[in-house]
Amino acid sequence: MQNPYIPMPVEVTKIVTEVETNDIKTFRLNFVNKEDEENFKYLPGQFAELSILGKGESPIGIASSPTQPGYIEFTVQRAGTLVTGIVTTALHDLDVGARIGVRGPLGNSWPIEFLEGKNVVVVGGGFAFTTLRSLIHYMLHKDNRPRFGDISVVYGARTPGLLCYKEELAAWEKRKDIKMHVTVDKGDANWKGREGFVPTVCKEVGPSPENAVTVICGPPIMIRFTLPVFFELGFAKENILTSLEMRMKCGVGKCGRCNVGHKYVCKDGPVFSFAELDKLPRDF
Amino acid sequence: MSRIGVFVCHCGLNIAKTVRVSELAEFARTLPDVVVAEDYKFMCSTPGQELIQNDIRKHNLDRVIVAACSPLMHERTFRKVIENAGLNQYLLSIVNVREQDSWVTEDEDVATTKAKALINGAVFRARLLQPLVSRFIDVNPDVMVVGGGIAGIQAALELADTGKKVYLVERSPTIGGHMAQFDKTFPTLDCSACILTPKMDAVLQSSNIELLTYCEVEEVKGFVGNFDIKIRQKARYVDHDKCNACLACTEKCPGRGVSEWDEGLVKRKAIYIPFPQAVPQKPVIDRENCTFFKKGKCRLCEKVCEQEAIDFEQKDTFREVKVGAVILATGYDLMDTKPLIQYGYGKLPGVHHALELERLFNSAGPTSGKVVMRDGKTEPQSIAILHCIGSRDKNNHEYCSRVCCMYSLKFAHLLKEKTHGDVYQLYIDMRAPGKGYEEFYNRLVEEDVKFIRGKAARVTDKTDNPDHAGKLIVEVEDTLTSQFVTIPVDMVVLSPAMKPRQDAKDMARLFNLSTDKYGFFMERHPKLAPLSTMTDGVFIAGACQSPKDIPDSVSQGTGAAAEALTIVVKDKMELEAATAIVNSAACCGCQNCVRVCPYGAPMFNYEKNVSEINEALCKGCGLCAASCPASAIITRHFTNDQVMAEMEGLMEF
Amino acid sequence: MDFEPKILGIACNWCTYTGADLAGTTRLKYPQNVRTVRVMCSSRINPSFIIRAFQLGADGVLVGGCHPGDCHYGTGNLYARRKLAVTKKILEFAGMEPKRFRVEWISASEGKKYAEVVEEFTNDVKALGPQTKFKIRKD
Amino acid sequence: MTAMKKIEENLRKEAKRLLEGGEVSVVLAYGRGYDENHPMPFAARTVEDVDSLVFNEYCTFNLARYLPKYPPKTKIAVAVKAADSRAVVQLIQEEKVRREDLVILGIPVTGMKDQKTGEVIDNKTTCNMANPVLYDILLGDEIHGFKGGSPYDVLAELEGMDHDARMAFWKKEFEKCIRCFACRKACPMCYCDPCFMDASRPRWADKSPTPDGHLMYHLTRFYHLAGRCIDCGECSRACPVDIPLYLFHKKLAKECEDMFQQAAGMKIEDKPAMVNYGNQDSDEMLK
Amino acid sequence: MLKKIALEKLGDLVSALMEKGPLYAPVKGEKAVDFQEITNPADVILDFYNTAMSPKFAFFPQSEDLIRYRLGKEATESEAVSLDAKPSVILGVRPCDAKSFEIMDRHFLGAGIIDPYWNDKREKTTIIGYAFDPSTAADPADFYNTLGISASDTAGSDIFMIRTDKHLLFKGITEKGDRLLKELSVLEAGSKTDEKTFEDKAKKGGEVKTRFMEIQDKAVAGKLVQVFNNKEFWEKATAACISCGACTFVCPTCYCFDISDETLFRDGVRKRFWDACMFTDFTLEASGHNPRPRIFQRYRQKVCHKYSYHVDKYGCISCVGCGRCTRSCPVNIDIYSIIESASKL
Repeated sequence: MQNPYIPMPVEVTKIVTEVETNDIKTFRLNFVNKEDEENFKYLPGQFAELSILGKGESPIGIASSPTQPGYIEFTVQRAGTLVTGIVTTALHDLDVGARIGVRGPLGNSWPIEFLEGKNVVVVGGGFAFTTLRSLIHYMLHKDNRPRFGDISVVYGARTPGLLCYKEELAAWEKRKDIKMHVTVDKGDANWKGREGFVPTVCKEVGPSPENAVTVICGPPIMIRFTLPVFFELGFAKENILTSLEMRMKCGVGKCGRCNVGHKYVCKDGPVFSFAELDKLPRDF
Repeated sequence: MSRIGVFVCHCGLNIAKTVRVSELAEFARTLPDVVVAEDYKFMCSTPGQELIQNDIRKHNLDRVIVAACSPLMHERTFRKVIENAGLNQYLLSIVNVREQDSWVTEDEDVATTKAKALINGAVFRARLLQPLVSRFIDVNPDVMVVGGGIAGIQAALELADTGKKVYLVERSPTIGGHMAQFDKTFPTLDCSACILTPKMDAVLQSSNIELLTYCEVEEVKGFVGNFDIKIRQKARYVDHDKCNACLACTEKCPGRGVSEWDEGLVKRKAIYIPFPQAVPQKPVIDRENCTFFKKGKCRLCEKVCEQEAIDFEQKDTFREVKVGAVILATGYDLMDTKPLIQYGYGKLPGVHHALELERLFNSAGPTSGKVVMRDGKTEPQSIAILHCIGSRDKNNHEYCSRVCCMYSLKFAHLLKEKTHGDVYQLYIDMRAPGKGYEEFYNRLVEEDVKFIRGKAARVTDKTDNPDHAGKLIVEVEDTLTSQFVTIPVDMVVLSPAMKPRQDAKDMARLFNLSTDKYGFFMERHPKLAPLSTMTDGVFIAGACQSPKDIPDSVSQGTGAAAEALTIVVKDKMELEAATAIVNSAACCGCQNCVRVCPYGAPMFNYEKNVSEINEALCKGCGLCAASCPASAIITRHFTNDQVMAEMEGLMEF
Repeated sequence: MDFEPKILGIACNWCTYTGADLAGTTRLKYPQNVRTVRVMCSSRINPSFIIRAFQLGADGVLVGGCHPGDCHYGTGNLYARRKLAVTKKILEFAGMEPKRFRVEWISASEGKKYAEVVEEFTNDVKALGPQTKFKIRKD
Repeated sequence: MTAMKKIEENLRKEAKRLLEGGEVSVVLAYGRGYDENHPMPFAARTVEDVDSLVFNEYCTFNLARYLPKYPPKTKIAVAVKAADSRAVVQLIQEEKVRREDLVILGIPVTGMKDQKTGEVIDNKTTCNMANPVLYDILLGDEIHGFKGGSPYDVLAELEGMDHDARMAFWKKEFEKCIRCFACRKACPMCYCDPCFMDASRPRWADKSPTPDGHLMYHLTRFYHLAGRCIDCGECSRACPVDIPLYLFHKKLAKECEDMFQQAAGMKIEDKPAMVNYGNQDSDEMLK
Repeated sequence: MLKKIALEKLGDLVSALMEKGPLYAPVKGEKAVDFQEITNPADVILDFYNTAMSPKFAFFPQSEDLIRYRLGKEATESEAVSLDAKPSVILGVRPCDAKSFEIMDRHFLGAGIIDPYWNDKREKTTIIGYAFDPSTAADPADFYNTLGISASDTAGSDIFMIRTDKHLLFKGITEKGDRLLKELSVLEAGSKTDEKTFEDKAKKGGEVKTRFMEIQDKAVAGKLVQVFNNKEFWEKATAACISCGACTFVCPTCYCFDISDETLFRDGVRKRFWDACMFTDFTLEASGHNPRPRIFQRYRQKVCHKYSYHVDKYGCISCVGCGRCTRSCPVNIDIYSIIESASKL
C-alpha cells in the first residue's frame, strides 16, 4: 500500500520565470523513479503537494497536461510580501538540478467526461491560470481535440508583464481551433492586445450558453464580477465550474482543515460547479 | 536554495598566523548551500576584491560571506565590492576572525574551531538575508560648527570657502577659544594673536558664515542630512544690530567681573568685550555683576549709548537651525589644580597654572607682558615648571595631555628671555614628537634651562633652611640620580591636564555620541575614522576628542570640514536601509513599540488598530522588535529569524 | 579533555562589539569560548533569544551593551536592563543556574574589561559543567 | 441572605438599570452553565438577558479577558472581582480599553472556589485581594480586615528548592502540556492574535508539541506577562492538564514588584513596567 | 468467551499483558487519571470515572513522525518512518470511548484512502472496554446516552470488562479479543454464574442515565444546515468561547492534524500532530485570507462538523457524549446544550 504522506523524489529540470515581478515561476519536474512516473496518472485540474524537506509542503495545481509525458509542471507564486511563505520562497530559490518531492496527484479534476462534446469557455485571471493551462493543453492535443466543441479562452492579467505562459498564449493565438481573448487591465507601450477587465471582456465575447460549459479560475474579485456575466448570458450554475482554494495540509482528506461543509476541498475538490457550491454552507 | 560564497582573508599573517585559513575554506565547502569557498592573502586588496567579484559572476552567487577583520572595519568596503558585482549590498555577512579571534588567542586549534563556528553562524544567517533597498532623502546643504576655538574657526572657514553656509555656534561672547589667550606658540614662537586674529576676522567677514556667539545648543532633532537644531541665544542685553561697537559703555560701567580671558588675574567691566580683538567687537552685559541687575539702578551704559542698543529687558531667545551636518569642536577645560593640595595652588601665591603664565607673557595681558609675582611688581628670580600635573596620573587623568612638554619648554624659553632667572623643568618624560619639536627641545637644553627628570612630589613654603625662607620649595626625586632634591624657587608653574569640557557628557547626549572613559567624544574609529562619530553626520575636531596642540586641531578642523562636505555636497543621501517595519497582519495593537521608541518612529493607527513605523525616523536599534510580544516587527537585516538562525549556526559545532 | 563550554555572546554594535574589537586590536589574550552575535543595541535582544540559545546547547550566554546612560540610542539599554533582569529571574526560577547568564556593560573603550569578563565568565561556566537543562536532545 | 446572593441580586439590579437606561450596550458578567457549579461568562445585551445572570463562589472567570474584543467606544459594564479589576486597570494602562467606555461593577468577595477541586483559591492561585482596586459601583459591602497571607506564600516551596529540583519540577509540569493554548486564551492580558507562537518567521518553538517547544512557549509567555500579570489564576484554572502556571506568574510578579516598585494593574496612571525604565533602576537587578 | 480474574490479581493480569507488548491503562496522576504506557503493574488503577484525555492517542498520537531527514551538502537524505507498531493492548476503555474508535475508523480508513499510521496501530491493538460502574451516577457533563451508548456498551471493544465485587469479568467481543483471552493463562474460565453476572451487570449499565435527548443523525444534520446561517444563534451560543483547543484535544473523535517540518541544525523530522479547528490560524491562508476569522464561525464549524458534515460524509455523528469537551472547557461551554437549543430553533 502506498503511503499517501510520503513524497516521491523529483528533479527540477527547467525553471521559467513567468512574470516581470519575478514572483511567479514555472518548475518542470522529472521523476527520479520510473515507476513513480507511471503511477502518477493525472488529469487537468488536479494538484499535488510539492515538498521540500526542512521547509514543508505546499499544494500547487498541476500546470502541465497528461498529454505532455515525461515531466510535470507547476507554476508557483511566492506567497506573502513582508513575511514570505516558507515553502514557496524555498521553491523560488531552487536551481535546476535540485531534488524535491511530490505527493499526488491529488483531488478531483476538471470533469473531462462532462466537458466532452461541449463548447468550453475557459476564463482565467492572473496566476490562477495554471490548471486551465493544463486543461487547454489537454483539449488541444490532437487525440483529444475532436472530443470537444469550440474552445474559447478569456485570460487577463493586470499588466502585460504579469501574463503567464506568454509563448504558449502567442502559439494558441495562431491556431484556428481555439479562440483566444487575452486582455490586460492596463497595457504598456508595447502592448497591442486588448485592454479591459475579464468580466467586461467576457461580456463582449458573449459566448452562447448553448451546450457550453465555462471553467473559471482567478482572484475572488474577478470571480465575483464574472459570475453575473455568465448568469446573464444564460449559463446554468451546473455549467459554471471553478477550482476552490483552501488551506490544505494532508491533501488526502484526512487532516480536516479544508472542508466546506462535508466536502474536503483537497479530496472532493478542488473543482466544483457553482451548483454544488450552492449546496454547501457559505464557509469559504 | 541559496548560493553562498565564503571568502577567507589571511590578512597577511594577522589571521593566517593563528587561524588555519585553508582548513577554514575547506570546512566552508562542506556546508550546505556553500557553492564556493576560497582563501586569499588580502581580501580587501584589489585582487582580493576581484576574486570575490569574479566568483559572484562565475558561480552565480546570491550571498557572500567574508571571514576577515571586524565588520566595523570593512563591512562598507565589501558591501561596495558585491554591489559592484551586481549583488545587493545587504546580501553580505562579515565574519570577524581577526579582532575577535586570531588576535586574541595564540592557540591555532582554538582559533580555527571558533572561526568555523562563526562561519557556520554566518552561513545560517546568510540564507535568510534579504536584499534591502536604500531610501534617499534630501540633504540640507548647511553645516553647523559648534565651538569657536581654532578648530571650529578653521572648519567654518574651510566650509565657507567652498560656498557652504555655516552656522558657527560659540557659547562665550567671542570666538577665539583658548588660543586667543596664548602669547606665543611652540615651537616656532610666532605670536598667537598674529596668526589667530586674521582668521577670526575672516569669520566675521565671510558672507557664508553666520556667527552665533553667546549661544548654546539646546536640542537636536532629526538625523544626518536633516538636523533640526534648537539654539539658545543667551540674553546679551545689548542689541547687536544697533550697537556700533564704540564701546563707550564699557568705559563708563562701574560693575566689575572676573576676566575669563585673563584667567581671573584681573577684573573686567560688567558690560564688556572679552578682549580687544574679540569677534564680534560688541559687548554683552554680565548680569551677575551688573549694578543695575544687582541693585536696580545704574543704567549708565544705557545713558552713554547713542545707538540705544542697551536693552535690559532682553530675554534668552531660541531659534531652530536646519543643517545637514554638524562639526563639534567644543575644546577642553584645563584641570582645576586646587584639589591637588600637594602643589599648593590657590594657597601659595607663587604657584601659577599654565594659562595664567600665558597671560603674564602676553603684552595685552594684565601685566602688559611682564612676568611678575602676584604682587604685580616682583620679578621671579627662579621658576620651576612642573609637568604632568594631573596627567599620566592614575589618580587623576591616566592619559598624557600631549601639549604640556612643549608649552613648558616654550615657557622656559620665554622666562629666560623675560626674567633672566633660573628655570627648572620637572618632567617625567620629555615628549617632543611633532615637527620641529625635538629641535626646540634641544635648543632649550642649550639655553641653560635646568631639566630634572622626576615628577614633583610637593610644593611648600615651609623650610628649615634659612636660605630658603620666603621661597617655594619644590620637592622631587631626580630619577636620573635617584636623589631626593629640594629646589627653592620664587614661582612655580603647574602644567595641568587638559580634560573634557565639564558638560561634554550633556553635549554627547544631545548629539547621541559616545564618550570614551575620560569623557572625550568618541570617534567612530581611532585610525580610520578619527573625525567621524557613531552618529552619522556629526563630526568632531580638536581637543574635544583628546588633548591636541594647535597644528593638530587645525588639521582636524580642516578634516572635519571635508568630512561634513561629503555629506552636504550631495543633494540627496542614502539612508541606512536596515530599519524596522511592522507586519500589520501580526500586530496586536499593544503599542509597546510606540511607548519605547527613543525616536518616536512608531505611530499608532487607531483606525486599523496597528502600529506603523516612520522609517525616516527609525534608526534600526531593534528595541521595538524586542518589545513586541507578537513578533510583528521586522528589524530589517537583524530580523528575529536571522538572529535565531545565526545563533543556531554558532552553536552547531 | 577538559570541558570547553560553548558560550553565546550577544553584543551591541556600538559598545561591546567595538570593545571586543579593541581587545583584539590591543592583542589581549582571553579564552575563545564566546561566539558573538552582533546586534545594533542590547535592547534588540528578545529574551526568547536567550532561552533559544540555551536550547541550542549554549553552556552560557553573555550579553554586552553600552553602559546605562551611554546607549547609542539614548535609552535602549535602560529598557534592555529591565528585560534582561526579568529574563534572568525566569531562567533562575525555571531551574537554570543563574551564573550561566550574564549581562555586562562594556564600552567601546573597555577592551580590557571585555577580555576580563569573558575570562571570568568562561571560568564560571566551565565550573558549572555542560548545560543540559534546556538543551534540545534529538534522539 | 448570603453575601454572594446579595451580589447576584445587585448585579441583576445594576445590569438591568444600565441596559434599560442605555448607559451600556452590554453587561459582562456570569450566567448559568450546564449546572450550578459550572456557571459561564455571560454577556447580557438585553433586559431579558438579565434574568440569566448569576453569581456564586464558582464564578471565577476573569471577564476582563473579553474587553479588548469589543470595538472602541462600545459602552460596557463589566463585573470584576479584585484581581479582575486589576486586569481592567492594566488594560487601561495599555490602552486596550478606555476608562470612559467602562462601567466597572466591583465585586468585593473572598472564598471563591476552584470548579474542579472545590478548593478556596484566595491566596493560593490568585492575588488574595478582597476588594476591587477600581470600580464605579460596588455590588457588595467592602470587605475589611481580610487577611489570609501573602499571595506569594505559595512560592515558598519552589523557592526553597535548588535549581536542579526546580528544573525537574517544571520539566514534569510542562511535559503535560498539550498545546491547547487555553492558558493564553483565558488570560486577560494575552490579547495578541496571532500570538508569537503562531508566527512562521521565525518559528519560536516547534509547532508540534515537543517538550522543548513547551519550554519556549511557557517561558516566553511568562516573560510577556512579567509586570503585567495581575495574578487572577485563570491560566491555571483553564489548563485541562492542571499545570500550575500561576506559580511562575506569581514569582515574576513578586520579582517585578521588588525590582520596579510597581505592581501590575494597581494604578491607571502607571506605565507598563516592561516598556519603561526608572531612575532608581540599578544593575543590582541583573545580579 | 468469558474469563475472569480475582480483583487482587489485577497485577498479574497487567504483567501478563505487558509481556504481550506495550500496555496502556489508566494511571492516577497528580490530579487526573489518564492512560499511560505501563511500566509498573502497580500503577494501573480501575477506580476512576473516566480519563481526562481520551484514548485516541493510542492510534493517533498527539505527535507522530512521518519522515526523518538530514539536510546535506548535495542532497537531503530522508527516510520514511517505518510503520512497525508493536501489538499492544489498551485496558480500561469506557464504552463511549471504545465507540469513538469505530467512528474514527470511518474517517481514517474510509473515503478511499487508508491512513497508514492509524491503520498500523489500530490493527495491532486490542481494546479492553470497561463498563462504567452502574452504582456511580454519571458525570453531569456526560451525555453518551444521547448518542445511543450505554454504560456497558460493548461496541468498539475487542474484550469487554466488567467489575464485580471480587472479580473482573472479561468477555470476548471480537475474534481478536477472543484470541487474546485465550492466550492469557492468568485468567480463569468464567462459569455459568459469571456469565449471568456479566449479563446482569451489563443490563444494569443500561440503567445508568446521562443527559439525554432524542436525536437522529440525519435529522440533526439537516437541522444544523438550516441553522447554519443563524448568526445570532451561533454568536450567542459561543459568546463565552475563548477559542482555545482544549475541547478538541480531549475529544475522542476529533482528528484534525497539522504537518510541519522541524529542523535543528541539519537534522529534522516531518511530523503530524493534533491541530484544532478552534485556532485562529487553522484555516488562515498564506495570502492572509481566513475563511473563518470569527470565533462563532469556528465553533459552528466544530459543531456542524461533528453533527452534520460527518453524518453526510460518513453516515454517523462524530461524537460519543463522553462529556470531556464540556468538562475541560475553561468557560464551561456545553456542546450538548448547543445541540439542544439548535434543535429547538
